[in-house]
Amino acid sequence: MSRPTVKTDFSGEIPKGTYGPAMHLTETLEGWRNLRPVINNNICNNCGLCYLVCPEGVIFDEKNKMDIDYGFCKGCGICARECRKNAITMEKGDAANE
Amino acid sequence: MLKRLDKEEYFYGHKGCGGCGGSLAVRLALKVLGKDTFVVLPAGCMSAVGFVYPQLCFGVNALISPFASTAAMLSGIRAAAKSLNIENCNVVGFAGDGGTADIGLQALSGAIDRGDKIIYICYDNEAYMNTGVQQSSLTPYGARTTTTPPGEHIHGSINSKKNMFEIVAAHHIKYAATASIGNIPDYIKKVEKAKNTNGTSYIHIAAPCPTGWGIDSSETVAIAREAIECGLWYLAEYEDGKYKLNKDVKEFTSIGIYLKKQGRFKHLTEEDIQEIEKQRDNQIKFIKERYI
Amino acid sequence: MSNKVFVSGNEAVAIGVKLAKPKVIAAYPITPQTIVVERLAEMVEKQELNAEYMYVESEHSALAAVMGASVLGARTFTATSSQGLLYMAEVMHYASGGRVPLVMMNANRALALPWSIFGDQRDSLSMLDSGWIQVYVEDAQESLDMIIQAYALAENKEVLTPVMVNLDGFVLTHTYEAIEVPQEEQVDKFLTDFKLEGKMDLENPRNLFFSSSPADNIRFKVQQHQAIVASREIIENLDKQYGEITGRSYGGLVTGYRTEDAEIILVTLGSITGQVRDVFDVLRTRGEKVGVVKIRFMRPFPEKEILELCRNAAVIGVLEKDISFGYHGTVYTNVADALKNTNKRLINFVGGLGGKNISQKDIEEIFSGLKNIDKITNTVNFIGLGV
Amino acid sequence: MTEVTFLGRGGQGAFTTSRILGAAASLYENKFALSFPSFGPERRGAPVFAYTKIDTVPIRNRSQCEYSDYIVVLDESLYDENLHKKLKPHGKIILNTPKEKSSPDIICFDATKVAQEYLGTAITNTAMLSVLVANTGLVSKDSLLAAIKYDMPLRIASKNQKLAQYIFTLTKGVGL
Repeated sequence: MSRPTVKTDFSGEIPKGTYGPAMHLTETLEGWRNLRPVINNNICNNCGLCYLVCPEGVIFDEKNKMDIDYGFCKGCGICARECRKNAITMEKGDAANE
Repeated sequence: MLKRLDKEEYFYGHKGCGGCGGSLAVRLALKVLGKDTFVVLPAGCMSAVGFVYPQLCFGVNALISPFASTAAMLSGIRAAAKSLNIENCNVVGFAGDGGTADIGLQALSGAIDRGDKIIYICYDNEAYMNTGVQQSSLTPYGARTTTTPPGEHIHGSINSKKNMFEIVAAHHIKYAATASIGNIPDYIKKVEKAKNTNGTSYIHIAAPCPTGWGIDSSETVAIAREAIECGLWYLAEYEDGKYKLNKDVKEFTSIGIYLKKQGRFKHLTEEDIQEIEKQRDNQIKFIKERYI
Repeated sequence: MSNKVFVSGNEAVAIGVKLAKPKVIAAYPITPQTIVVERLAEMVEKQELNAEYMYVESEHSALAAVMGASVLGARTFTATSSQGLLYMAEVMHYASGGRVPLVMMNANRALALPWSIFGDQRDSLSMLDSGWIQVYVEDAQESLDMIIQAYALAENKEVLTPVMVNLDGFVLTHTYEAIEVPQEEQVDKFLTDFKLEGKMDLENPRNLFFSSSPADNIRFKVQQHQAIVASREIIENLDKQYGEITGRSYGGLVTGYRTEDAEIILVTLGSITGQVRDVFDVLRTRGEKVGVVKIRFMRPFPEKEILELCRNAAVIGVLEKDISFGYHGTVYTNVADALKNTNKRLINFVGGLGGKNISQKDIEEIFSGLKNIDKITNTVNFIGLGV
Repeated sequence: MTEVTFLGRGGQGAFTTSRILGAAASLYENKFALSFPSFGPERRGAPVFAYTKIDTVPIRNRSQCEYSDYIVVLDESLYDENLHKKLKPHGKIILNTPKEKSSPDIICFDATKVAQEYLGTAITNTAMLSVLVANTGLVSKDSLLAAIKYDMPLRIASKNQKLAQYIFTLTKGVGL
């Protein structure tokens, strides 16, 4: 399941009037994050609750395995808080799950 | 439930605070409504975080309306869709509590009166959060906002929440409901109903704001759930002229514990909490007499 | 084939709107505009006009509704007046900034307080900076013709700016006269179907009316300014094209009357112009070299044209139905700027406020003021105070 | 330019009459006309002035009529000596009254009676307009009849046309 991606070819032009294209992303938001959610796929039962509760929509099911778009994850921690299996932990440092 | 949702994300890359309840409400509704949707957002958190050119975060047609004009623009879009034979589309608005219960109420009333086929979703975070937490008419009693600063003389907001659900139902609207991000399956069902309503529909969703409420960003969904459990929020519907309480909570959890988890209520005294309990009991009595 | 009808200015507007075939009409009633929307509602009921007619709860909502409809690709119409126009103020800036090609009729009427339903031009002139193109018409025929031209202008790709057509309240909106109604084919030839490139589209979704950073914001504002500047030429061209098709054109931004050799010129706005021409014709028979400049567009402002029309005159008066309290009439301020590099004598006459009739005698007194300008010390001179 | 003032009460059709006269002149004859009410809120029963200006050249002066060539008074209770001051030299007042004329610049006609007979109601506007037209020749009879048909709803137009025609037979030759 693909997530929207950043337009790398954006020229910086402005349209005539405030008529913009839909889903036009020019920057990611990983810099907002202090902690990053890490899914333990051994515990995860793919119930999809984390996908439902994520305000950013960055959690998704990739071939029956939950995955996270870290480009746009702000690390709010709702997924970890709500996971009934405690399969998600909030971890420090961005090297943990690259 | 999961299968009924559109797999695409239609609200993505927005600059809402981490753990924002409002953005979750918007995201989920759009996953119910799907790609053939026109969205109107007034000035407020969701427009401020979703539309800063060049970062445009809606995957469907969307625009920002003047603050007071959510419902009027929705109506205009629906009228145009009708006259241009653009059938099978959803026209949905997402406005905050201030944008709905204060400045946007006139336009909302007009749209319901016309019976326009639009969906109006109020994401209620109980204050003007986008401008830095000022009181709205949906700010609960006792809450600290920057315009209801608690002190020795006044303990936060002295107003109670306007009952938007009742106000809207009094128009004999086709479909109205209260919802909460603390109960997502219920919310999804209600958005589906709204989608299939042939006339105006209104959903009032409790959507906590971690920043304004003074809670951890991970607690948004949990605190919304707790509000239902302690009886300060309720899930109900108004359909075919009848009220229905969706969840009759038999025994309430502690209001004191719910309130004290939130920075905005930290200052409340025991008497204040008792007053809020009293208000809850009156509200529940009113609902039960009327809805069940 | 001639198609003459005897109608009021309001009805002429409604007929013009009908010929432009809008898809969505939203309006809130306010005297003296109401008849326009009443007639349109009747046309919709009789199915002479295939449009959605929305009754709305306020002018603010009326303009917001037609904005929403417009960006979905529907031609729209709304009308207002006075307090209603001011209630729309927020949405007016919104629409021009969003480059939404709306057409709105405004019945010029005084602003409260004191309460008054009678005509003056303080309402629209106080909205001069809202980014709309503003045109002022003189009679019912021009009202109809300008509504149709306004659509072509607003929707022109280079312009993409809302247009407000102003009619003097009562004096024009409620006065009946014979007008020629253009044939549908003539209008269809002049006015093409509504097309908006950036419109919302299910196949190609859009995000509209967004916010921008300060760095980008000024670029949008420059565009907006340039579009209205560019509209000057387009206004002239459209007027000519309209003339070729219907036989009626109005001179574009501004029209001069007996200005060629005029030593004294009075600049006017709106329906008072005809009466000034009448008085000045009489003065001409007495050998007075007088002329009239009728401003049609306040935005874009015809500065070059005014300079050109006034080139032989030594004394220029501006007669207007508004006042920017503490300074001049707004029209005067604009005219004075257009003539700033000349050594002409300028003077401002303000009359007709709150609906006060401007009489033949008032205009004769204005002339005598212009003739004896050395005796007048004030820049702003209120007329009609004596009676 | 000829200026006519119609004076009636709200609901008596003074403005309709001014419009019919204007339409008769500008749609059915080679003339120009402006018709307009006294501006302001419309209130049933209140005195209403309506005006018609007629000329052979386009009328550019849209200001209110200060002095009239004719003042047509639809309702006798609205007659007032001061109306004479609003007449141009040689102007006339045309008054709906069963009484005889009291002044050389008044033409009297009992329109109420005729209106009752032809329309079944005391709406005197068409009758008084017809008296004006028949006496002054401001427009032709045919133009007047055409304008009545143009302005009035179908169901009352023909009754009013018959009434107008009758008045022409009555007042023809009265002259001014």
